[in-house]
Amino acid sequence: MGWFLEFNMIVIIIFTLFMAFGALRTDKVMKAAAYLLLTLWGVAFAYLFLGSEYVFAIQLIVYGGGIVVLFLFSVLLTGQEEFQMDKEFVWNNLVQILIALLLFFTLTVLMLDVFGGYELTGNELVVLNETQDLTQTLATALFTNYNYVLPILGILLLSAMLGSIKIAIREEEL
Amino acid sequence: MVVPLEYFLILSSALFSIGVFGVITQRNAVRILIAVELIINAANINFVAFASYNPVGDISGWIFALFIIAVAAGEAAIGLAIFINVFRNYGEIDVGHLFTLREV
Amino acid sequence: MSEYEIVIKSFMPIYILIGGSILSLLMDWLLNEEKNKHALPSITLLTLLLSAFSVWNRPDPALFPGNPAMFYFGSYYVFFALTSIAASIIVVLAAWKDMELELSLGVFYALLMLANIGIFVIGASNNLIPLYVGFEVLSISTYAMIGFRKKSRSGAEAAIKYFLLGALSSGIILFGMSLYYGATHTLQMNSTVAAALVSSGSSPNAFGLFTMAVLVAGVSFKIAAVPFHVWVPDVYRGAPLSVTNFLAIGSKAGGFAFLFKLFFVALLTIKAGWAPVWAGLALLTMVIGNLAALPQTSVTRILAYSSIGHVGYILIAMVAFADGSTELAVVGALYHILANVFMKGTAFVVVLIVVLTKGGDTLDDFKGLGKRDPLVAFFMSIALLSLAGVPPFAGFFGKFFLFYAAVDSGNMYLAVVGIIMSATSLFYYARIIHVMYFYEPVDDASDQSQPRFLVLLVALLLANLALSLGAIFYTRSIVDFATQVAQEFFV
Amino acid sequence: MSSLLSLIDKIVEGIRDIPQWLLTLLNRIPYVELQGKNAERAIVVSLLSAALGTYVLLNLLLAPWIERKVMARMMGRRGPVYVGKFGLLQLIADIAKLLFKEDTMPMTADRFGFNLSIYLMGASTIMSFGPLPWARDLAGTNMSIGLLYIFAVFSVFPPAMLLGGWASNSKYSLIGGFRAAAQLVAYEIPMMISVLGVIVYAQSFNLQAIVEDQYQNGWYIYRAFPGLLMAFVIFLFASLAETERIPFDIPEAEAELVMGPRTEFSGWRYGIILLVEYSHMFVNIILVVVLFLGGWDVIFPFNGMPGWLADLRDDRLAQFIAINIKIYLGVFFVTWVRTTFPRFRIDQFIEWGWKTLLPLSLLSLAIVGAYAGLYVA
Repeated sequence: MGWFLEFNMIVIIIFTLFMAFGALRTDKVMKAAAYLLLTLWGVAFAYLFLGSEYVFAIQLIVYGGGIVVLFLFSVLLTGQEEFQMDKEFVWNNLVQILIALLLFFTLTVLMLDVFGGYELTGNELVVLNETQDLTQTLATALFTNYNYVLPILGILLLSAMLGSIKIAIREEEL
Repeated sequence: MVVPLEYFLILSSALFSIGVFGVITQRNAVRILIAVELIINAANINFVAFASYNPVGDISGWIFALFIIAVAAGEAAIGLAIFINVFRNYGEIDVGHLFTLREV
Repeated sequence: MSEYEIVIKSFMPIYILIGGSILSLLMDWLLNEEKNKHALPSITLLTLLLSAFSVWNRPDPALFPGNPAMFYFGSYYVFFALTSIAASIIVVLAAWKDMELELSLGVFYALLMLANIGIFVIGASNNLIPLYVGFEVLSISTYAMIGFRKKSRSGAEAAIKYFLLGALSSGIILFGMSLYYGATHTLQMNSTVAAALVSSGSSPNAFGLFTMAVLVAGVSFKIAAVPFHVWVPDVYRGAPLSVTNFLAIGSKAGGFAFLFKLFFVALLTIKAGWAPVWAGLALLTMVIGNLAALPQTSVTRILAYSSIGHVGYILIAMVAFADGSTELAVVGALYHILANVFMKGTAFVVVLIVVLTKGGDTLDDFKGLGKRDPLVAFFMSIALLSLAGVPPFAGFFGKFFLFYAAVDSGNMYLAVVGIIMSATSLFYYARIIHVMYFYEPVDDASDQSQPRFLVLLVALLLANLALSLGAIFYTRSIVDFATQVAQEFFV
Repeated sequence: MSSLLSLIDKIVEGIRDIPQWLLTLLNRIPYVELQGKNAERAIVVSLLSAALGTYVLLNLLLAPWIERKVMARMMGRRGPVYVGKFGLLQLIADIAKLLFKEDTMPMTADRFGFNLSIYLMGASTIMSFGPLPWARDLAGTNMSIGLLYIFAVFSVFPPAMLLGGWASNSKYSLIGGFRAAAQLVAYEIPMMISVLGVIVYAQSFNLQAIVEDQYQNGWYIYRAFPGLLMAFVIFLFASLAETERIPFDIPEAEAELVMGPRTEFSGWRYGIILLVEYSHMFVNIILVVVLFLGGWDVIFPFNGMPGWLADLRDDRLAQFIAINIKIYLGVFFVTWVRTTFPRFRIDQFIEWGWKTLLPLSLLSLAIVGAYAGLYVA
């Protein structure tokens, strides 16, 4: 009965990959950001299929809502409309396409060789567990084992905030 | 009964390859950053998938995924600020056209 | 001591640095720029010294709570924390003059302190999550510092180049970490768990090789090993010189801390796989870095290429570590990283002095420095001789330990190539010295060098000499320390 | 031949598995609480949630009518009267008109972005109906991250607005899109932080669990005084700003920007935009009710409650009616605000969001945290 779920997953994979490729192929910068947004949504649905609702929500809020808006704003602020593209995309980039395909096949073969037919043995936690709230499990892990790492993430965001404000602001107006 | 792990691995390796392809073909800084985001997402899918299919029940991959999302946000913020500053100085953000420092 | 107290005391250096950065931001907001010009660097220096003091007074690292513990505040952490603080002190003293005309200077010093936190966290972490987050704290602060001088075109260009390559490399590192996680089922760094990457003995299987290759490629960007080194000269040239100094001494130490943690702890089980790769990269890096420095005319670019060459020397330690002589490798690597702080710190401070007085960093601007400013020229010569590895100075002992480790582990060819390349490097270092002493000044713009700089240079020379004296008289305790560090790797 | 037969077999088997698959999917995504693993139950539950979704959409026909009527009364007019009894069918007539209007798109518009922004907004709005609680155990889905999920699907609005504004290729749209995105981003953050106080008390993102806690221990608006009261006020303002209702309708200030980011949209696209705006407002009102005003709880718990009242509190129909009454009071309040206040100026408003509302929301979170700490100790 898993076939229909698998079919859905295939649809999501194809959608995500098409959107990812579109982000690199389109000629308008704004459209590239829009394709990126759709790719991120596809990835978020993959998280949902993996049973990780919380990561799904965070992916949509931070990536879909935050990073893409940053991209759109900076694209509009830098006033660039179109990429300078070469028309003969495929022929000019044949070597790069071959490299990417080689990378893809190597990676897929290796990963499927090592992880193929991986069965869920011990971890019933992650699969359709109806008695325990997975978000709660995640939160418990986050605030017991990783509680000293969270503040460091705060430091990182502080430094990113300081740096980006300092660099992006127009100082002559202050 | 659930989707096998293979699907996610194929998705992540394909996203990674597309990202690498983008980085080596593109010249525009925004587009390179988009390609880097694709690579980061590929890694993220791997983390979440390996955590969900972990035989010892270790879900730290999910936590790493959360951390990575936050770090990527910080990185994108500072990167786009740098792009805006480059645009103010040069009038474009095409990496292939920045030649000031290429003296030798 | 309660658990709570241990945590507080272990993290105290980081708390102090956060406090210092917030204080400097507040001062930036409250005081005027004239006062801040001197107040901010003083505050930063004070914070760094306090933090160094509390690094020294840390509680027993084995008591840190958590099962398994995320952090281990051991000797490795102490070494890199103190090294980064030393580097930051040099940078602060250089930036005191270099950055004084910038707006919102408080942000700069805050970023510098936050970058130190990144190195602290890398040194202490036992788990891939804090390791990666600490690494990103360091990187993000550095991106902002490079782009800090906003009106400068070259600064903006350096920032965008460094940022794009840094973001790419951190993405690639993440992908490698995810493969590692899939194979080992844990993010805890632990030298025994990577069984899924190994086929037989300690040689990796195909998947292990791929994981390793991805991680090697990602880290090579950060430490500027050769196929991935092209950004170094451009970024060093374009960034503000005090930030270049930080890149060459502080950020580099952080990168090596990351590299050693990743390969000596997490990937130790497949050392037979990565040892030859790093051997090849070390050879390439030494040769190309030193040869490419020969035709340069800008002193910053010469130093940038020489810094690539030094990365090659330090990478010898990776090979020696994998091939059995662990203590010697650790001695060589750590000693050379510390010596690098003093040697390259001096060299970049002198370049900064010349740029401030003459407005350029080409060899022409160095002409007649020996007559114009004999003291500064003297210090520069010492630093260059030390970089080249001439005996009485710290650089010599660093290289000596490294080459000795190479010979000891049966990699004679690395030592031979290293010695040949050190000899080659003498050419371009001697060229600078030659230009300084054997040419008349182009114009007679006599200048008074800043007394603050002179104090800094004297201190650096003393540190350099102290380090080499230490290598002669206290070899025993250095080796003991390295043994302690190496034992931490094998937990 | 045999391979073909096996393929057919597989397809037949697959078709037989559809109910089972539906059950799995329902279990995975929105219907975490579904207990009995039989297909009938799954179908019943999915029909029920479809019915709830339809109910929300029907309310979306009623709410604008009420708004127009109330607004007309406040302005001394009569409002819609001709179509249907009391003009009740006015909105249906409007929709019919919009649907049959000519479908136009500016020639220079970017087709992809123009359509995508509409689809994104519509999809995210429909998705957000899922976890809304209507009575005890009566919700489209009882997902564990309900609240976060609603924020997650709403987070697509800023990029969609910017994209739509850019794609229309008109300066009004572009400026409006900028303003809309800036406003949404500036008010999303105080909104989320003020919600954190509620999360601290409820210990869950699940909307049903949040209401259940209020049913047991009292509504959040008066607990942790004044922390959650502050959070309530902040959330109310922020959600008015989020939905671009009148005192905060800066992105579409008619006098300056014609219709803001939606200037170029017409016909069915404009219809969808209207629908999206109303449902965004509606969902936000429901969130206010659920998070602070007890949700489907009939009356806040107090000591010495008479028995009939306690029975009424447990009655699901009463709960359903109670939450509807609260929602329509909210609609009335929003209309009242709309007719009363003038519009803000964009820079003041954005500054107010970042510099006043954000620190206040942090303060409220601190107060709630202090209470929670005392409670634990």
